[in-house]
Amino acid sequence: MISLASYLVISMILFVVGLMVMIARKNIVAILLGIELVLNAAALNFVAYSKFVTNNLDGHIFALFIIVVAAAEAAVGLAIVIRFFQLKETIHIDEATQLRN
Amino acid sequence: MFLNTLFVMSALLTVVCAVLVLTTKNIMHSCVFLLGSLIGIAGLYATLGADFVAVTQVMVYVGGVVILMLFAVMLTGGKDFISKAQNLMGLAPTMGNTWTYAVAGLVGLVFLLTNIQLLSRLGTMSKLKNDGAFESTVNKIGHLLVKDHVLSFEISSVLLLGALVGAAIIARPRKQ
Amino acid sequence: MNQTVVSFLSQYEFFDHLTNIFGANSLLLTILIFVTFSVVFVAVAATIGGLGTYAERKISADIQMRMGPNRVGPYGLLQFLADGVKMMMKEDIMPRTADKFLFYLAPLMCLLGVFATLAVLPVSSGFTLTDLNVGVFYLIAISSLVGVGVFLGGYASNSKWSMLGGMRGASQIISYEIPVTLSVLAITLLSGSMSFGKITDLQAGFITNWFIFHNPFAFLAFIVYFVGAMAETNRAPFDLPEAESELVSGYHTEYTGMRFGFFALAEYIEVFVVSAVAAALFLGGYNLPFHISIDFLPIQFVQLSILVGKALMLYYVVIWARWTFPRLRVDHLMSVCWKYLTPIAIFNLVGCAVWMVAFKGQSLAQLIFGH
Amino acid sequence: MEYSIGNIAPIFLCPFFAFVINAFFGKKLPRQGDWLAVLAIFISFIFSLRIFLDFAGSTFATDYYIHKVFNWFDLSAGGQTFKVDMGIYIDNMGAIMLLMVTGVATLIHLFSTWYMHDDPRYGRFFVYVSLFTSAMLGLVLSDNLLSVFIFWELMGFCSYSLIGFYYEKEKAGDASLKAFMTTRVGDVFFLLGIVAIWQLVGSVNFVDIYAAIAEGKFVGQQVLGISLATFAGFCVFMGTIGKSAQFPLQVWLPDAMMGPTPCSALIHAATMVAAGVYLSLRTYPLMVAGELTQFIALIGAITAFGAATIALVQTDLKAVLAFSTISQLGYMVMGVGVGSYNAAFMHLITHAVFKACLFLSAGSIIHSVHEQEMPKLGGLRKKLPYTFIAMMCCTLAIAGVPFFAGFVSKDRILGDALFWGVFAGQSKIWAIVPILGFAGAFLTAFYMFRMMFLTFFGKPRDHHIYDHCHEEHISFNSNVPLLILTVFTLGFWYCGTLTGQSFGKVFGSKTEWFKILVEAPRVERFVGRTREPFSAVDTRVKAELPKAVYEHQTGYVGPAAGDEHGIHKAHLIGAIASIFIAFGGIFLAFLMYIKGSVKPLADTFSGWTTALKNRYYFDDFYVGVVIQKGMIPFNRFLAWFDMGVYDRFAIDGWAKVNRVAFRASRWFDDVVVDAIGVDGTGVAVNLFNLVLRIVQSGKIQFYFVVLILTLASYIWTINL
Repeated sequence: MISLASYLVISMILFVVGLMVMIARKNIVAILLGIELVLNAAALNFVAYSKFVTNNLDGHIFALFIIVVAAAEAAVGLAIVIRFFQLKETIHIDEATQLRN
Repeated sequence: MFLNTLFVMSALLTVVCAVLVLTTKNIMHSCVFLLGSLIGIAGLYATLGADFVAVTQVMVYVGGVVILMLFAVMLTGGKDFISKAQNLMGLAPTMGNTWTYAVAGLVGLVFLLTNIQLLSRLGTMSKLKNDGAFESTVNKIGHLLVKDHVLSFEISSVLLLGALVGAAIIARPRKQ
Repeated sequence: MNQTVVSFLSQYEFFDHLTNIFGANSLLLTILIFVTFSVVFVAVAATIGGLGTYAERKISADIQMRMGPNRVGPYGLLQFLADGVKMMMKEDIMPRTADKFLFYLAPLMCLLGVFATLAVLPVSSGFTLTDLNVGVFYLIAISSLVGVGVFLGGYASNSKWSMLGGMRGASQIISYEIPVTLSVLAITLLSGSMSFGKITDLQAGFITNWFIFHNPFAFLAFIVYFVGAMAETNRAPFDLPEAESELVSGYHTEYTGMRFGFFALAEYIEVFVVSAVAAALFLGGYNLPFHISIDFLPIQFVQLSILVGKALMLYYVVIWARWTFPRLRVDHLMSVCWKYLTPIAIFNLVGCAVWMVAFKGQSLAQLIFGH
Repeated sequence: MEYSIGNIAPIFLCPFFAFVINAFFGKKLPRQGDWLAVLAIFISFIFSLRIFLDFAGSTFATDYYIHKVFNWFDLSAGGQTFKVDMGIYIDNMGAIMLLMVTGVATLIHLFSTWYMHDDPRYGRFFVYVSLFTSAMLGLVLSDNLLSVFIFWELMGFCSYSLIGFYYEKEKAGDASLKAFMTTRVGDVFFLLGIVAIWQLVGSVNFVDIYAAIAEGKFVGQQVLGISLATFAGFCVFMGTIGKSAQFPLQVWLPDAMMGPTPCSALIHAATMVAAGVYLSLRTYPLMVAGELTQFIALIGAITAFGAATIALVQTDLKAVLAFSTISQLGYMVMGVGVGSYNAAFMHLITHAVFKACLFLSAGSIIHSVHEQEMPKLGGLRKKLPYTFIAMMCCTLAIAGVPFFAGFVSKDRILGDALFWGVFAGQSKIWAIVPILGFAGAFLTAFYMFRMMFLTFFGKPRDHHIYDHCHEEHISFNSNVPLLILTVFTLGFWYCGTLTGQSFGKVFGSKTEWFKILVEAPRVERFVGRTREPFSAVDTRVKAELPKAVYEHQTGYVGPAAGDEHGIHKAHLIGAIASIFIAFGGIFLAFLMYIKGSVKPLADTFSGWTTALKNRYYFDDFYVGVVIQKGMIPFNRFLAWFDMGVYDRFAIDGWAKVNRVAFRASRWFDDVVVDAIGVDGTGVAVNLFNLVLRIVQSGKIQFYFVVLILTLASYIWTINL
């Protein structure tokens, strides 16, 4: 039951679901949720490969870095969302069509 | 047996919660389901023997998701999404409509097929190399972080600092 | 695998009888033992939490020179049971505009966060459910679920007081996690491990071996940890999320009956847990001041009572602080965290690291009295 | 003694850094940073003293000079060389000049701390003075005309700011503007001269100019029909005229007395105005090559006499000193003209000392009584005894009384002028120069003693002012500087004798150092001399150089050194005449202003007196004729030309041409460019837009979908 393929399938489902969240949702915060899912799918892949293929802990390190990057991404992303909300008073993604103002 | 049970539970939690993130209409519910999904992933890490990563996952994402929820509430207002019944065609800010879901489903399908196409070749690879007893990864990860991966470790610290400062600058209200 | 209660019990003779009954290496036996102990733990913890409400009222009465509860049972000791029965009997009201799903989920999440910490709580050398090698880390991580519960409770009620309380709770808990984690990290640095068992074992022996007396930084770290933990558990003087004079009752304003009881219970158990953790990390844990074979089963109960005793003493301090100090203002709360506790915690961490390098890990007492 | 840049640069840099620090942080420093300025200039003085002692004290040969060069910028390209060097050039004259400037400036700084201490802009005064001093020192150290010009202009700016220091007074503002604009006339010529020299020599370095003169490069070169040497020398000398307030550009200096008195002492008596003379001394070979000596002598003589006459009728204490400054500068220029190089420079030094002292004394008086109109003063001798001693000695010096420095230097100039004008066999008409010189000397003695008598002797004429005056006490910053300067008004410091002539030696022959050290540059020894890099230490070994020989020299360093007899005769006559003239002037002043037995001659020469009081109508002439009748009509003409001719025909006519061209081009624009080019492009863009608008929606999720699909198709492609 516990095999590389099972983890990869879970990771794949997570990834595709995250993708669909990013495409289907119109709320920027929801899109950030999707990004988290996608990043976690990747991290899960790394750890799974680390366990089943490479047999060292580099995958774990990579997963940790993905968590770090996700944190940084969320911080900057949310800051941008705040600015966007201050300007447009909405966080509907379709309002974000202009590069300035 | 124990590990298998844990794996099944975690996998189910992960996948079901992820799908619920996609389908639920309330952004707050989405956040909660995301939390569930991420904790499920932590469980999957645990089944992979990655104890440190698993706990880090919980540690970071529980706080992170709370922040996301906070923002979701602050920026969209909670009340609208409780009192108004959502129909799938409605253009409420949190949701897409049928059209977007259709596109998303299509794209997801395409990508799913692509992934399956890729994964179908992995049959030869999926051999469990490390089937030994569970051993702590904390010390090893610590050593790796300050020896082999010290550069990326430092860079990630700079990245975090940059993100922190950048976020503070971006989010600062500007006087017009 | 980690040291668990199962592997501890397996050294005794009666375990052989059990294996004879269930078959060797039986998963069923393992699960049975775990479940038994978990239930006992939860029950005991719930009792302690319930008694906490009694203690709170009794101590506050003492401080305010009143009698306190004294009708139900001897010295009013069964008051909490009466309260519990009352809560269960009460009508479970939910506001019409509340978010039903989250409204149900929130108190459970609080309880989940608290009870999950019991899994690694080092009550004794043998009875600890499991001695994870990332135990400390796990405890900190999982206990932040309480923050989620608090926030969701505030949000789901769809009431402005609840919302404000929830917001405050979320920001407060997340903020105070940082100095607490950094202080605990200092202990991790001193012990070289994140396992509660190992940390406690390192403090075996006389009182000078306790980590709180290991070096001045560790002492400061204990204070930072204790203050931060009080804030994390929303105890006075940091009880902004449930400040009754400002927010009616904060995030659980709209909760009644047993759901309110869950919130209250979670809070009281959490106070006990953080006190126990403080005792385990800084105050020597379950160690007796002299060496004794832990194989003798009753010793486990002695150890258990030592840890619980230490924890209860800290518990008393927490209640004492509540009835002594005035509540902080919101901005003061944040500045205490970010401008004082966090820098001090970072300073402690660096100081501990320097200490470890400079004195080769010897404690203050070792430096003074020799080995 | 080896000199590196570290020994020399502080002379210039110390006051400069004091300026920078005081300019930015002066208000925050204790006492507004005056101590910094004083300290800086004192350090400069120490360094200068060291250089002077090395030059004068038998360490160097008499013709030794320090010349260090660095490349300022190098624009050489192709075959063209265009390198501009900057550097330091110190010879005997420069060393003496440095000592004089730093010494006098130190004392004046010290005096200023007393004189200016109630001023609301106390700190700013020291900022300007520090900048000025550093610029002056930079000028003295400069090895080329360009950097001389830079520092020259910097001093002009400082002078402008200091004259207008009390800018609340309208007169002060006007005076500063006047000084600035008048000297600008000379400076323009000076710049022209620099350019003229540059285009011939390819360098404006003094050494290169000397070498070029020695090599005869100037011979036969013509510009605008006149000799290039004459042109360049004239232009450079015009700079001197402007800066040293010579006829006809002398009008600014009396007005410059609006500035604070210490700055008058420093700038408008001792140093800056002397810089003009210093420049003409530096370029003396050029003046000789350009045959300008007679012109220069005439200008000097006219200035010396004319200014002296104007000084007769001035009633303002500082105005008398101002005109006497112009007059004395005239003597120096006359000395340059008649070839009395050594004496002219000596007069520069002695004049700097006693004129600084005079101005400081005047400052002391003004500060004590708050009055500078002489008719209101009188009898101050008892109230201000130390000032009186200082001023008396200086007056004796300037009047040319034997044993004082002024006598030595002025008598030598006059003796040389007498020889030059009468005995040297020139046209007799040049006898006008010595005649004007001696007449000026007589007048100098007269008006200076008139000033002394009116100020210090007799009965106090205004008791209110007199009673208000405080008793003077010795104080390190009020009258000690005066007394120090007074010591140096004695003649024996500068020559071997008390009188300056070959008789009356007191200290033996070895002190005749000035004559030995200072001589007109012998241009031929500069030929082929290589430059030293800036950082290098002087490589010439001491032993190789001949030492300065301090023994009695009868040989005269002056014009036509061959005619010993004529020179001796001229000097003997000159000396006797000088003594008589000086005492005559003093006696006349005594009769007029102490005894009262001779009435002032104002009524006799009433017309002339009026002219004198109006300063020979120079200001009126410049304003009424040159500006009103000359410049403004000329400007009007230019304006008319601009509007009427240039505008109307050139510009408007060009506009008409343009209009025709414009019509043609508009047709082209409308039909070809607009219709086909622009609109066609627009249509094309529109068409393209229709496609692009769908893709470029600005909706990020659309982009994302495209991205994902592209990625998927890529994976499919590489996998299948």
